[in-house]
Amino acid sequence: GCTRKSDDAATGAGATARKPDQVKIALVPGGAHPYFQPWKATGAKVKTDLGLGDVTFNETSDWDQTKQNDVLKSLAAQGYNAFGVFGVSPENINATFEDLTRQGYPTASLGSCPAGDVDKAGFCLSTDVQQAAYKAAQAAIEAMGGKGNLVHLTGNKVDSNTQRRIAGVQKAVDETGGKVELLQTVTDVDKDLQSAQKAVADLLAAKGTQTQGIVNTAYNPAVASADGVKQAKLPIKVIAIDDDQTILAGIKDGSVAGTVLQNPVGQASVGSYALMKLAGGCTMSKPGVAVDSGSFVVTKANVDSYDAERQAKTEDLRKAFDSQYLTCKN
Amino acid sequence: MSASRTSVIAGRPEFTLALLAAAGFVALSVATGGGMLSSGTLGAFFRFLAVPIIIGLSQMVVLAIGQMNLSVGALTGLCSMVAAWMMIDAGLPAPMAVLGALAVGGAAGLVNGLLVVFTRINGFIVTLATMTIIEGLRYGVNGPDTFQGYSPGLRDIGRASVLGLPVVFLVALAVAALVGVFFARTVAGRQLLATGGSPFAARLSGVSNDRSIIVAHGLSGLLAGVAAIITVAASGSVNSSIGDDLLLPSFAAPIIGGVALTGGVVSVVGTCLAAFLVRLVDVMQAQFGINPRWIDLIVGAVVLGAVLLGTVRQRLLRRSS
Amino acid sequence: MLTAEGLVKTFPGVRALDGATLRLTAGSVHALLGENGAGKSTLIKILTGVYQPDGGQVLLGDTELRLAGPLDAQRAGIGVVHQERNLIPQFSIAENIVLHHLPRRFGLVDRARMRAEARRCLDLLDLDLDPDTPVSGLSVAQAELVEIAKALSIDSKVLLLDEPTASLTGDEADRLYAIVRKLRDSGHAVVLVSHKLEEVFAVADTVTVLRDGRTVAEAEPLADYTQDRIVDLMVGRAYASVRLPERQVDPETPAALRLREVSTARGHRDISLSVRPGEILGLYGLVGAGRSELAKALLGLDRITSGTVEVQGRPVRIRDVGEALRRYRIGYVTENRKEEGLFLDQPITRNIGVTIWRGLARAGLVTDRAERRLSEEYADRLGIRASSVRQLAGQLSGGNQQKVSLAKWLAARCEILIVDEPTVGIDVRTKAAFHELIAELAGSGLGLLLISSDLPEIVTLADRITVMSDFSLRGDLVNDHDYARMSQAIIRLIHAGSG
Amino acid sequence: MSTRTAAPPKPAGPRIPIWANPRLGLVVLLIGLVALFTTLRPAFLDTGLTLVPLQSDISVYAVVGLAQLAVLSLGHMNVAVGRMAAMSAFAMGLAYDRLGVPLPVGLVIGLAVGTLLGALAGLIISRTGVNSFVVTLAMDFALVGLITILYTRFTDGVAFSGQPAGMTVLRNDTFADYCVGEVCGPRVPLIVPLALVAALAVGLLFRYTRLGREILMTGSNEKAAELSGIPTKNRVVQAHALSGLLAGLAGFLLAANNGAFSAGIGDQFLLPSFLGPVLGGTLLAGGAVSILGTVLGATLTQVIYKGLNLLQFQLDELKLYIGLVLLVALSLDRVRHVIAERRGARA
Ligand SMILES: Nc1ncnc2c1ncn2[C@@H]1O[C@H](COP(=O)(O)OP(=O)(O)OP(=O)(O)O)[C@@H](O)[C@H]1O
Ligand SMILES: Nc1ncnc2c1ncn2[C@@H]1O[C@H](COP(=O)(O)OP(=O)(O)OP(=O)(O)O)[C@@H](O)[C@H]1O
Ligand SMILES: [Mg+2]
Ligand SMILES: [Mg+2]
Repeated sequence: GCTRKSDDAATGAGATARKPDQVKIALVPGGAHPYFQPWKATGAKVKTDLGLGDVTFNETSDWDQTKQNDVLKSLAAQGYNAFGVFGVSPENINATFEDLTRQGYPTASLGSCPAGDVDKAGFCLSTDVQQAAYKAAQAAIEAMGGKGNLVHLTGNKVDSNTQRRIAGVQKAVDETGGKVELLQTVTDVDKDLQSAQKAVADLLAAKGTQTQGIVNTAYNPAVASADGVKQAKLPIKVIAIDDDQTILAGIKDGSVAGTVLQNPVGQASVGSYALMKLAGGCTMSKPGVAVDSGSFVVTKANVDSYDAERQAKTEDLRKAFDSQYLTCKN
Repeated sequence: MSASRTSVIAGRPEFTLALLAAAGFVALSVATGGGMLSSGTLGAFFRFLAVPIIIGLSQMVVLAIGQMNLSVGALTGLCSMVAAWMMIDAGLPAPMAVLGALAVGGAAGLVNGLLVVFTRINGFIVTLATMTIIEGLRYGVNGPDTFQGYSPGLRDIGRASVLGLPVVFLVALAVAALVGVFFARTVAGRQLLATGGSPFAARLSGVSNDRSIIVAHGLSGLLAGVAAIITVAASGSVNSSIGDDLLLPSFAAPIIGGVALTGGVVSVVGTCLAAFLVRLVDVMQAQFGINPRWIDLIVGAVVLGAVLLGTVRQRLLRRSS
Repeated sequence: MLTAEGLVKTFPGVRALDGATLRLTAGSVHALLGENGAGKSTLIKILTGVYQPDGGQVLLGDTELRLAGPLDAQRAGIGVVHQERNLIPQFSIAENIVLHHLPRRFGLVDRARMRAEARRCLDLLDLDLDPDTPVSGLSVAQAELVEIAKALSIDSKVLLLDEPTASLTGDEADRLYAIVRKLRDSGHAVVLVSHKLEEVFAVADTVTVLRDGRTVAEAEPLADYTQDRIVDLMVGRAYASVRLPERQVDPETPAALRLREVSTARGHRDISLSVRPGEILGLYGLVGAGRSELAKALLGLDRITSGTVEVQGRPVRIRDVGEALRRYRIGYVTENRKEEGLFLDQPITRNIGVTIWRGLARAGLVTDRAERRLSEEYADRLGIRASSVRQLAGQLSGGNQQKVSLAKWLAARCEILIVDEPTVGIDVRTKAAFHELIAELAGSGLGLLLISSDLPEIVTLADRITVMSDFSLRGDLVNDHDYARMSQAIIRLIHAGSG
Repeated sequence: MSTRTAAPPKPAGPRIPIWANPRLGLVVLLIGLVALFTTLRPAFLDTGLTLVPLQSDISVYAVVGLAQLAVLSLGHMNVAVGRMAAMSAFAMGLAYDRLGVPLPVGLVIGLAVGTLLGALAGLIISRTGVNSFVVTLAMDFALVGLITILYTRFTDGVAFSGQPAGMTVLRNDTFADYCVGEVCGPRVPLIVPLALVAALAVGLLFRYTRLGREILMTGSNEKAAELSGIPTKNRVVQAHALSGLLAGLAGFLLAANNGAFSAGIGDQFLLPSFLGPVLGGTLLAGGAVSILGTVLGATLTQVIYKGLNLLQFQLDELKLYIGLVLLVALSLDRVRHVIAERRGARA
């Protein structure tokens, strides 16, 4: 007979300890998106700070899981041996992590956790999207004065992160005990800016006068609704997402009531740090643990000072990894 | 005489479309309790109708010679990004940016046409390849970031209205009229249609099919440039995702409007009416808060229905004659 | 006035013209004759700038003409009607006529002038057509005349007509030739290409004969020649006209195919006819009489509304061609071989094998070998001239294409064969060979329904003749092969019907 | 008969020189690119990281190409390939997740769904006579909506969590993992044979069966096909059904590769579906297909993609080069064609 080779050879294969200068980290976002841009600079910075072999940033996967898998394998073939990945499709990404792990590469799920309760990456360091959406909705409700109608604009409906965001917003609305009504959740408006703009214009035309607040949990609708509300001169409070220039400008000129920031810098720097440790022989005390990288509500009041808070959070995260999540022999 | 003329008009596909459009508009107005007729809604309706019209025409020009242009959407994005880049990063005045967008669009279209002529590869395939290239260029202009806050003058024009109708929509209508005149009355336009109708016969009548192909693709690119300018003016912010949702609508408008894929037939009015219809569906979605995916389903079903209806209509016409 | 000297033109694998020469004089009709593939159309296309010659020159008067494209020829005053129809179907008659020089005003097409010019050209031909009608609605004959109007619209001094009457009725052809004479009398030089030698002798003054791309008779007065002499020149040797074998059909044999009072959705009324095995029934009628439509209705492509069709004595209902072929062994050789008969981009093997793959299959698989063996057998039997059976059908000459289009039905062992206008556009020699073949098929027991608008052909081949006009049968005749008598009887039947 | 005796033994027509074979051109181009990429990045020949995944990708996209080829044979297009794949994958996921059926059963169910969708498209096209592009485009619209609606309804999200036994094995293993005694198989992923079987079956169909040949004849000249006794409407339906079937298979292979039956399957199928066949020499006009060419075309695109990936281009450059290389590959074929024609003319 035919026998199947046992798997044990593979699983333990690459678990050799690497010195920092042998560690080559690849940070791979799901595709081109402004949210990931800080990863690039942060990667370059940690490379020198930690004395890593290399850190690269590769956004060529074009929001396609198959292509992302290809990119990852190409990077591995290039000699990259630790991976921080934003999975294009949270449902499929575990399989990818498994592949990488099997070949002995430490992996981190950065910016987004795999769908479901299982995480095959070493750890997940990401915004708790449900929490962030919850906070954003709360901020919107507060800006609205605690009552009125809220609209939620978000991305691809068939994406588990979107589902979590919808749940987060719903939770905040439910907590008002009926004072705030979720008028509408508009999904699938993040694909491109133009359709977001069109959707916002139509929405404002149809329901602008009944709406008191708009909460965005995706980039393109955030840009579009900030602009759309300003143009329509409606007294609607807009909560945006992230700290893209256009959005910060909106906060400063008052067209945006606030934004919920995530912590891409923290994800890239702490993620790289932890990957380096894992490559050096440390293990996760709880493999697949999900760590919240933090989310921060920014309004006009703290628009100039929020970064300090975020840096503090990042520092806390690093300490938490050292003390809590990582188990190192020496 | 007049009776036969009315029956001729009633037999045209544009007539059916016009009826449908009017009926849809009235129905939506009633269903929204007149909300549809408020100036804000009407303004948004027509402002975002401008690009679908132009992009539909851009595809129609190439369909006229029996080819397709898959790069229209990406090209619109590239032209938008170039225009915004010229104003923001290069500090050029808005009129220069407008010319720049048109030039890029026209040039890219000409390249498409030249490639088709010189390689003799099907236009579908050529534009498939150039689409990829244009997508790369579009991203290259500003990475994933958004351009915002360019020329207030241009943006004012984008937002302005005349007699309750957005200026950009009027521009789109004017361009549509020009395209109509081009096909109906200019020698180049007629030659283009001749090429589409029967390339061999056209050649024997001294029409250069190669020139028709280049003109059609060039014009298609130029119209993509016009769509880009409208986008830049009307939307106030652009990034490398612009154009991604334009490819399918670019086909939907002319095809629903009665343009044959085999070439030789165009219908500017039909294309505009079809864009109007699709836009009605958009607005219906916003008014009633329908999941956009249902809209896709409905649009798909409606087109299939129109296809079937068209066949039935033709069959009836044939039977009656 | 117009002279072409030593023209050479090579296509991939074929030398279409090999030093051909043509000399035209004003005020005369010049016949250009030759077998299929002799290079007539190629010569005409060089004279009109469609092809560029590989050698030789074209002179107008004493100056050499450079014809880089069709427009150059038009500027030089050369008008042409090509063998293939060349109109833009979506355009109006007027626009088609003036397409190469659309009148402009302020940069835009001047519709009024366009219409006026078209009207003028149509008037030259006494054509009463509305210039605004789209050409897609025209009959073949009308389209042909519009093409002539188009050729005249450039003030041409030279008019080249490539088989203009191939799809016209006798009346229509007569009208056309009246116009040709008128043009000649007004000083035009007219070139006429045709395989219908009777017509050529009736209208032409001089003749040039092409054989294998070479001129074998140059601008000779036609009066010096007989038809046989011309055919000898075309064929390249003394040509003995064939004698068809004698056939006898027992009138007692039961019919293989019988129609009883058949009416169709197309408008046929009460058609009754029968074909016995081994018999050729000629179905004569003018173009548009409804014969092809009847054949197609028989094959299930159109609905039969009443009456019965019987095959081998049993009433049948045929739903499609496949059923007609496999169940009832009826085949139909179409009149329109390029569009309906052949797969031009496929090899001969596929074109012949298409009807019998079911039979060739071994364990469900059809091999090229089996198909090739069979194709070679039929290529040999029908005398198909090709470099090999793997040659593409589109590369064959007209006559050989027609043979391929017939071969697939023979391969399928049809017992009843409907042959529709089998020799349209086919040269004399091939035509004779075809007649021989058809007679031989009947001799071997096939029942043949021969649809033809070619009176001599019907009289030569048919055992009985039935005449159709306007979707109804006008009468039956037993053919005694006496041309004068038969043709008169047939014409009388047609006129009796319509009068 | 006079003609029979008159037929002279004609010299054989112009033989196609071996270099003019389009498939050979592709092979040469492929070898050239592989050599180029290997020189620039020796990692290109890394078995585990490059070659094994490359084979999996080629398998998926070759089948995607075949799905398009099935209707290109008619001169039609199937713009809804991706969405048909997604619907099949949905059906498979549903069967595995809810019914817990074994791997092959779910596969069959999914393929059946794909086949039905294709047949539906074919039916509409053949009954209305409307251009296939229009019909499948509309179908694509309708399906894209339907898929989202179905996934949200049946999965609380986006993907099925349940997976059949053997799915992981199919994804991870190569034949090298299976040994008879000391002898192990080659480093070929397990899904490759599935694609190979599909390619062979399609090749067999178009070359040796009546059905396939009749589809090609319908593509070559529909009118003549009908008048030769071919039930052309059925053939149109069958070719589209085959397209749907192969799209379904491609959906399955991609799900196996990616590790889940999710809504995003097939999103990116459209362009590669044309590239494979067209690079391989299948015309959009119908009447002729090249299966080997399609596989080579798919291989070429994946090699280009892989190589450019290894060279670590930025997104903009990557797209630029992919487009340019494709244009060059297409034009080279054209140049070859022109040269072949010239030679033929002289011969
Ligand atoms: N475009 C072409 N490409 C290749 N071969 C061609 C082409 N046109 C004509 N030929 C070949 O050139 C030869 C001459 O063709 P041509 O059409 O001039 O013949 P013809 O005398 O007009 O015949 P017919 O009486 O059948 O119309 C034929 O062998 C034909 O197959
Ligand atoms: N493609 C077509 N489109 C429209 N009408 C047609 C077409 N073909 C034939 N007809 C019309 O159908 C009628 C019958 O034509 P049919 O071809 O059966 O005549 P026929 O007797 O076979 O003559 P022919 O010698 O032309 O084959 C005619 O009035 C003709 O004008
Ligand atoms: Mg000819
Ligand atoms: Mg007929």
